[in-house]
Amino acid sequence: MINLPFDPLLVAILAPLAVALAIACGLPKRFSVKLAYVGFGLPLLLALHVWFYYAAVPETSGYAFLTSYSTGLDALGIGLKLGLNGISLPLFVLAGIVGFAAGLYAIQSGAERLKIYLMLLLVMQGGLMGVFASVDIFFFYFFHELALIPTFIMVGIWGGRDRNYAAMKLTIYLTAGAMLSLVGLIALYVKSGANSFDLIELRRVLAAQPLGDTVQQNIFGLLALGFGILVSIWPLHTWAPLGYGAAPSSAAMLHAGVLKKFGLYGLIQIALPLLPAGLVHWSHPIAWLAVIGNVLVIGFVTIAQRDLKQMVGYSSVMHMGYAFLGIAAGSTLGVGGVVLLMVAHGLSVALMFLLSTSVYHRTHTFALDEMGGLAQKAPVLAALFVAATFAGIGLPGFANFWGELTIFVALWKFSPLITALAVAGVVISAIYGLRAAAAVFFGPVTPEFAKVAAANPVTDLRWSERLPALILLAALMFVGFWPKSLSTALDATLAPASAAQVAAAK
Amino acid sequence: MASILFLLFSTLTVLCAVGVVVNKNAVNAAGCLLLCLVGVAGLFVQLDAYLLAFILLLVYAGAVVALFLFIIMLLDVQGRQSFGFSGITTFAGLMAFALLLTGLGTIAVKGHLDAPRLNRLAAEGANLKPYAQQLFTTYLLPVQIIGFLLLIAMLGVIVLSKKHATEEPAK
Amino acid sequence: MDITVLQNFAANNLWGAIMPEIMLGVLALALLVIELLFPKQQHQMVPLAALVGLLCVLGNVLATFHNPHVGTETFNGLLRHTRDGQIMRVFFLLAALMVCLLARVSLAKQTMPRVEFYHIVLVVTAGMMLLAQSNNLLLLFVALETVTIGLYILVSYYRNNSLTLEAGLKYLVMGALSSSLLLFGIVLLYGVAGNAALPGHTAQAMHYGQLASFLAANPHNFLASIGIVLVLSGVAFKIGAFPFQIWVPDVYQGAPTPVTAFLAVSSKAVGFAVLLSLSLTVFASYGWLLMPVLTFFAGATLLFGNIAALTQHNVKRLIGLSGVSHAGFLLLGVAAASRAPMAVGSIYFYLFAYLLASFAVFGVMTHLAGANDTDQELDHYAGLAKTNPFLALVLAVGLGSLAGIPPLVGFMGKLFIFISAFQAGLYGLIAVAVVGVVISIYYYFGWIKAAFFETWATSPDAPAKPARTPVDLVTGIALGALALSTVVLGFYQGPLGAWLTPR
Amino acid sequence: MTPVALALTVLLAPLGSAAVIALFLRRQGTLASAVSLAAALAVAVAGLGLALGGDAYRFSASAEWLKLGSFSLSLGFKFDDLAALMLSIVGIVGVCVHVFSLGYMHDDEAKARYFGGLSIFMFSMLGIVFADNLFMMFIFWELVGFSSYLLINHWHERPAPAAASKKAFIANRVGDFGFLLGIVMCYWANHTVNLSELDALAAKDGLVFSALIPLLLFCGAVGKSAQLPLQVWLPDAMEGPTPVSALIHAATMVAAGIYMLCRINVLMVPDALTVIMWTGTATALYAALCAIVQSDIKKILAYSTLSQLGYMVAAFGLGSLAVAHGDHSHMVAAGVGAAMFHLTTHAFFKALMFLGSGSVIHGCHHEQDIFKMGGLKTKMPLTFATFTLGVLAIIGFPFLAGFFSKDAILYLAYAKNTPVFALLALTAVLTSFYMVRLWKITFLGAPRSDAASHAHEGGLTLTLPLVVLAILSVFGGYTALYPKVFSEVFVLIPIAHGTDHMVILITSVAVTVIGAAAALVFYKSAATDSLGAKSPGLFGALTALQFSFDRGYDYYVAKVQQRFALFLNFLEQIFLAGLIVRGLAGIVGLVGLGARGLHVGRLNVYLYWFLLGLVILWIYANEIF
Amino acid sequence: MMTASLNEYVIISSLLFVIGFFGVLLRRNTLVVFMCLELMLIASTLALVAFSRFNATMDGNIFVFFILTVAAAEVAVGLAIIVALFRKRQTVQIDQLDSLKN
Repeated sequence: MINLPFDPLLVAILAPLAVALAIACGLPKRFSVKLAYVGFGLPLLLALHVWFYYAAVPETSGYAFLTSYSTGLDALGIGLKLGLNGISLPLFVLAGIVGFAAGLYAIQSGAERLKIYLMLLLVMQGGLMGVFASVDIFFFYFFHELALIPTFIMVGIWGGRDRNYAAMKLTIYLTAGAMLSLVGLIALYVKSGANSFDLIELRRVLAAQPLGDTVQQNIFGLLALGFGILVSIWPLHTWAPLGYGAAPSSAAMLHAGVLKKFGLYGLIQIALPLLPAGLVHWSHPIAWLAVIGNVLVIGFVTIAQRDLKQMVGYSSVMHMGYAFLGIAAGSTLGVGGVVLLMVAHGLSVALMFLLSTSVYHRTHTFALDEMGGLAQKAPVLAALFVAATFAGIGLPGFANFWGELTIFVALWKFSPLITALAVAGVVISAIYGLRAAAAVFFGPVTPEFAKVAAANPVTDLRWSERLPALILLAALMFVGFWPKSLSTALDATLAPASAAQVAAAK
Repeated sequence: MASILFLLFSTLTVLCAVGVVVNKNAVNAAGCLLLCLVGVAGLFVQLDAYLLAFILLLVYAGAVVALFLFIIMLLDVQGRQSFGFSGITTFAGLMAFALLLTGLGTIAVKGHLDAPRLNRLAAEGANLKPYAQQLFTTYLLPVQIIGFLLLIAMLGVIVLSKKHATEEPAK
Repeated sequence: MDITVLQNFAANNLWGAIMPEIMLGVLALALLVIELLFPKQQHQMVPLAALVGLLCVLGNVLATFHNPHVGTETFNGLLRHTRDGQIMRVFFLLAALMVCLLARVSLAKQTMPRVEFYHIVLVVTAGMMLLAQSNNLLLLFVALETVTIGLYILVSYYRNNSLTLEAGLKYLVMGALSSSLLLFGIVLLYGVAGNAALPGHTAQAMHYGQLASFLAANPHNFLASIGIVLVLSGVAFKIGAFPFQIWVPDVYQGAPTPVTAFLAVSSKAVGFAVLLSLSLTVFASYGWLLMPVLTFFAGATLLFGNIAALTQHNVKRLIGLSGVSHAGFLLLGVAAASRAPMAVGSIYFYLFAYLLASFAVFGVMTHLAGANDTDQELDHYAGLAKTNPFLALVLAVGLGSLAGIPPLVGFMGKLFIFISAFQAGLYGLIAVAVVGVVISIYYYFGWIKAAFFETWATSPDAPAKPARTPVDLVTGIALGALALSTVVLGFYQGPLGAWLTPR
Repeated sequence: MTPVALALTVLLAPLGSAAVIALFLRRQGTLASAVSLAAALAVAVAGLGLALGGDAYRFSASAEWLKLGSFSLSLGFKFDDLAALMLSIVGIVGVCVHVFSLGYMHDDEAKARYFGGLSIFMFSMLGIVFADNLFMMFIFWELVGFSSYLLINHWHERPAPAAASKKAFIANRVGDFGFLLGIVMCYWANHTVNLSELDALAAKDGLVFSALIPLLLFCGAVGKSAQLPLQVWLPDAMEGPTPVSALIHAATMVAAGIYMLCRINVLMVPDALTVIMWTGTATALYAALCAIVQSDIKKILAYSTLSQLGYMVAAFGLGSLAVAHGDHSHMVAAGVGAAMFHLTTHAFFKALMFLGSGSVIHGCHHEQDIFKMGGLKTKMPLTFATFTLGVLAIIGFPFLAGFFSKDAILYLAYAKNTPVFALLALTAVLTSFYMVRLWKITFLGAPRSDAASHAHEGGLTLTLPLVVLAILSVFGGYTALYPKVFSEVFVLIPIAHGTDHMVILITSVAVTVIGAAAALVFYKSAATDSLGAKSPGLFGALTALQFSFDRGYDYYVAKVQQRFALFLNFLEQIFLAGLIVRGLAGIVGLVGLGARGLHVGRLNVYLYWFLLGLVILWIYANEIF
Repeated sequence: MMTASLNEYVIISSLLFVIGFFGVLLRRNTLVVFMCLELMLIASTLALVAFSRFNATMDGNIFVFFILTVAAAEVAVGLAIIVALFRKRQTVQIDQLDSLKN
């Protein structure tokens, strides 16, 4: 059924928000939980629907499922315009999948004040769907913030150790990043002369009359800095491990998995096509920062971590370095690789956070030194964890591989030296990933863990934990085995734009 | 002649104003203010604003300064405390003095205005009629507003001063 | 004097044009009558009468929003009715409505007389409405003084509290000083504009239009520029622009909470209404002076307000200092207004957003205040989310909107100001504003943290908190409406969006 | 079935088996083993069908798998004789190992996981065999690494396998670092990494040559085929189940490096070949030296594998040979032929020996120390017989498989590079020395432990594969016996003629005899190492040599890498997150306190602020700035 | 007849204004501070009358009316506050009224 009787994108955004509203209005807990399944499930179904039919539906100005709604600011060029192109489609699907997994995990988590927890998570989910479905830059930003706020609150209320400091730091860093990128977007709005936040309109105006090089460089710099903070580019990353270390698992899954991709997505969808001269100017600083800072320095810092969740947090920072490298490379291949990596990393880091929490429930600690031999008691958990680890270190068969591979290939043309350094990071991630897996699961049972296990009998993964993990893993492997499921649309969107840029450069 | 009067009244005004500022005793300061007002009224007369001079004396000297004196007496403030300036306040005072004088100087030097001689202009303010006409035609609205202003001021003074039946007994 | 002159003036004094103000005046007087006529037990009628009356006036203004007076001058040029004026009327009426509502809650904890409070609030509101439509420096002064003197009284209203009286005295002395400055500025302007030796001199030197054309003819007159900066300093006191903001925390802390709200919202807004009309019309030709001054005001105010609020624990002082930073934001809009067509609309939008959010916060503060109105600490908010989730939610929405977090309306306000500032090319100020926003997150977040994150379980050694007032139905509805509109307007502006379109 | 369908069957059968086991048969070990075995049989049958089918079954086909811009990545088959040979080896050895595993792992708790791992390995290995481009090869390259990790780590509750698996994967990753860079570089240099297209480019001299490309690609082989300096993982990998060692760490996966080199032969340049040659030679010699001092039966075989892999790499590195053909001579990729030939025979006899050792270990109740064995000749006669054939094959006993393939390599070395020839000959001496040592100590003499005295022959599943492999070890050296379908490869094998032939023959026999005789004489069937007893200095030196790399790496990991990581972590936590971020926040906080402190509460101070404001405004009005 | 020029009035008025301001800054007695504020207002009225006279318009003179009224109201309210405060604190020295701070 290609044509639904409603706008799938709008419903995917509104469904979770509506459920959140219903819960906020005092729905009893029993119904709240049931309705929450709908709130998380519907976006996933709709995301799969649009994914399936993406190629079949007619496109308008490069977007499928394009619709627009007025919110009263038409005269200012602001309106809720929804649509998907090859770049946003994978991320929209990603948001649906990770959201569903995080939601399932949260529903079964038995967190204190579950209703509020679910409500916040649903708001986040609605925002996430909105971020990637928005064609209007304003709403793109708006939905990001909508999704961001529950993160702060969830860290603040349900967070682990250091939650106060973490929540505060997270908030300030991310606000700073968001403000900077907002200023960059406004600069685009004003300087382009389009006086519109509609991306299609901006593209049209800027294609006819590109901005001057200096202006492009300045705006790109602003956007790169702002988005860079949001994506945790070194050295502005310190919020990430701290925040993820403290965040409750579902929030960490959604934030690290999906919301963090906002910055990269913004760079790809907005900055690259509209500000090509800016990229040329900034690509080398960005690439060096990413490869030395994110990949190598943070890679080694990750090796030094003795805390599982910190390690996952740092590894996520490290992987963002590859994404920046792909953006710096700038070609269709590099940028497409970044999108693939974003999807892959989103799935795998969400899986990793989920499993880390499951590990914690069994070991009652995150300290790697106090764990060991868990695989004997929880083989399924071990298998999934090892799979997630290998996904994270870029094993073929998992989606991450395609992202990293394409980025490396693209990067060589940009700079072989940087490529060599970046590929060295692959070794680093194997070192810390396998070390952690071995420390948690393999070898004999440590005395500390034996004590914990004696006090709390260790069971293998329950189905409530297993199902979301399997969904994420299945998605990882689906894309891993069949990258074309995403890359075809991506290529169709990116290649013409890239060709146009090349033509313009000549 | 007129310039002598101007000199006289302006000197009186300025000296008494200085007196207000430097007098340690509040009663004396109020006295200085009174004299200062007389000087200003004299200047008003020089400017042919007889009505305003009269009202100034009536309202200010008759009401405001009296009120001040009344309150000073009521509160029985020991106005004889020394200024007791410490180093920093003296410095700040001197700085302020210098800055204010600079400001005054610039106004005197750069703010020069060419104006015709007084005697070549009709002294409109000398008569009562234009005041009445203006107040009751052009400026009727402000007059109404002033009425409300006085009303709320009155209410305010009552609220702030009157002891209420509901109020708890004073400690 | 022949009668036709009087008739002409009478024809010009179109009292119908200021119907809402007159209604307010009458309402204020009626309150006094009610107090005289009815026995003491029924004095709770007074606030109700004030509220209903205000609603009627509001209805009247809204019903006659596009009346024929809009766009014309009345009272011989003393007033000029514009669409902006109408907007500000609505604004002040809404604010007065909320102040009266909060006063009901707050006065219940005091042993003060009631009726005078409402009376003064109504008169002051009328004064503000006139001030926003003022077209003459004389009327400006008179209306401003009405407002100011009313506020002196209101600030020191809880006279049982020596801190409140201290605040009143401080406000009075500084207010009087700033009035003097403003007045001297007006006098200087009047003096030069009427000077026959200068080109373009005018007989009606206090009239905005005439003064504007005189200033346009003399773009570098020294005395005029001194007059302008003195007038600006007087206005800067009202809006709390650096360095005339120093009174803000002390007075806000000392004043009764509803009055603090009144100061924070209405008094500040009236300052901006005046500043806008002056800077865009009268002083427009003195851009060489205005732009640097406004830029300085905006930048310094933004930074100082945010930085000083950073470590503040008393919520009244905190909201005061945060209000200073909001003034800085609005000043940024004013600075942009001469070059960016949408800035004026942005400022009004921001003011409304600020009104909604501020009153939401002040509403919560009023309910949390004890009998000692000046003692409101952040610690008192601990566990609010548990004991009173409704107030906590309203507080969170209000603070979030003040902080400028989407999807709340405060964000939209900030966005529009940013866009305007960008259009005007005020890049340096935008940078300052961004820094300010980031700093502000810290203290707003700290407040929300106090209410939500800390001490869900009440610890026995926590310091005693003043008893919280339960929320009654009317106030509850009002606060709920504030929070709801703060949220909804954040993403759906609907017809209100048209306000922002360049005109 | 069409060739493509057949090839797909071969490739996907083990994948399907692995998926079925992972999803449904985690607890049904027996069923899982049956499924896995069925898949292996399918691979063998279909694979041999393909391989023996001749020219009709030589094809290439590909499907686009990813396209972004001008970059396109395909999964495809390039099935030529080389691939057919490799496929046959994998198929045959795979089946043997599967069958052997049925018996060997019969009582294992996690049998399903084990057989699932074997299936994944088969899938990955076949992917490498079929791959028609380097990216695809890289993909399966990584996957074999992963399956190797899984299988080494089979007994994960013991610390040693956990550590060994990690080490193996990371060492491979280091090699893959270069491999991937090489592929990427090749892609941008030639705009294709398709093997057939590279061949075509080479045919019309369109190839861009650079020593860096083959060297980087060779890094992959260094990792996977455990060449110096990345050889450290292979001995440790013996912590895995013995059949795994036979299949992965002897016959197939480690040989993939050689196979890959042969696939990219067209990219080679002389400089690169020189490096490859010396690397192989050094590895061969080093491993042989290390093998002498081992006491663990599997470790000896592991070092022997290393040494033989070094042989193959050296053979490849020796490169092409000018062959007189009538009155003109032309270049023949003799290195490829020699390496592949040795790869083939080695696969058979080394798998045989590993499985034999598995049989021994199984018989001796998981005792692996040869000095605690002895006397197994009588206890396990079939194992003894087959193992003996294997030993004879590897030491180059005339007319057994190893004899021919080793001769080919020695001849090539003799023809191309005398020092290498000398070193390889020395290695051959050492090989026959340590193999005979192993053979004698294990099987001859009297049992030296309870385990050995109670040793017994395993069931049919354990012995049948031994017999099959023994037969192949005997006859695997006769190229004439092979079907013609592999002729593309076998035609490349260098064959000595005339005097050269005699020199090689004599050398070959001499080295075998010298080594074997020395070992027979030197070692007694005793519980202690004769070398250690008689010449502790030499023994110590060789042991130190064995551990030198491990020590170096351990030092690097513990003292350099970890300290560097801790240092960076210190900077991160204390300097960046602490001093800078918190410090900045602290400074802002202090400024905030200062600004707050400005509200002193005294009216007369506040009034000065108004003066300040006026001064500022006055400055603006006077246009002072 | 010699008469004073406009500038002289302006200067006298400014001087008065400055003296008043200086007094406000300097004095600690609230009542005297108030008197100084009155001085400033009077300075404005003086300038206003002078301008009105020299500009030959009535607006300035009219304005004086309003200023005087406002000043009276301001004084009344101010003194009421001072009296109320004195009852609570027994002082009118502004440097002792610093309970609201920080």
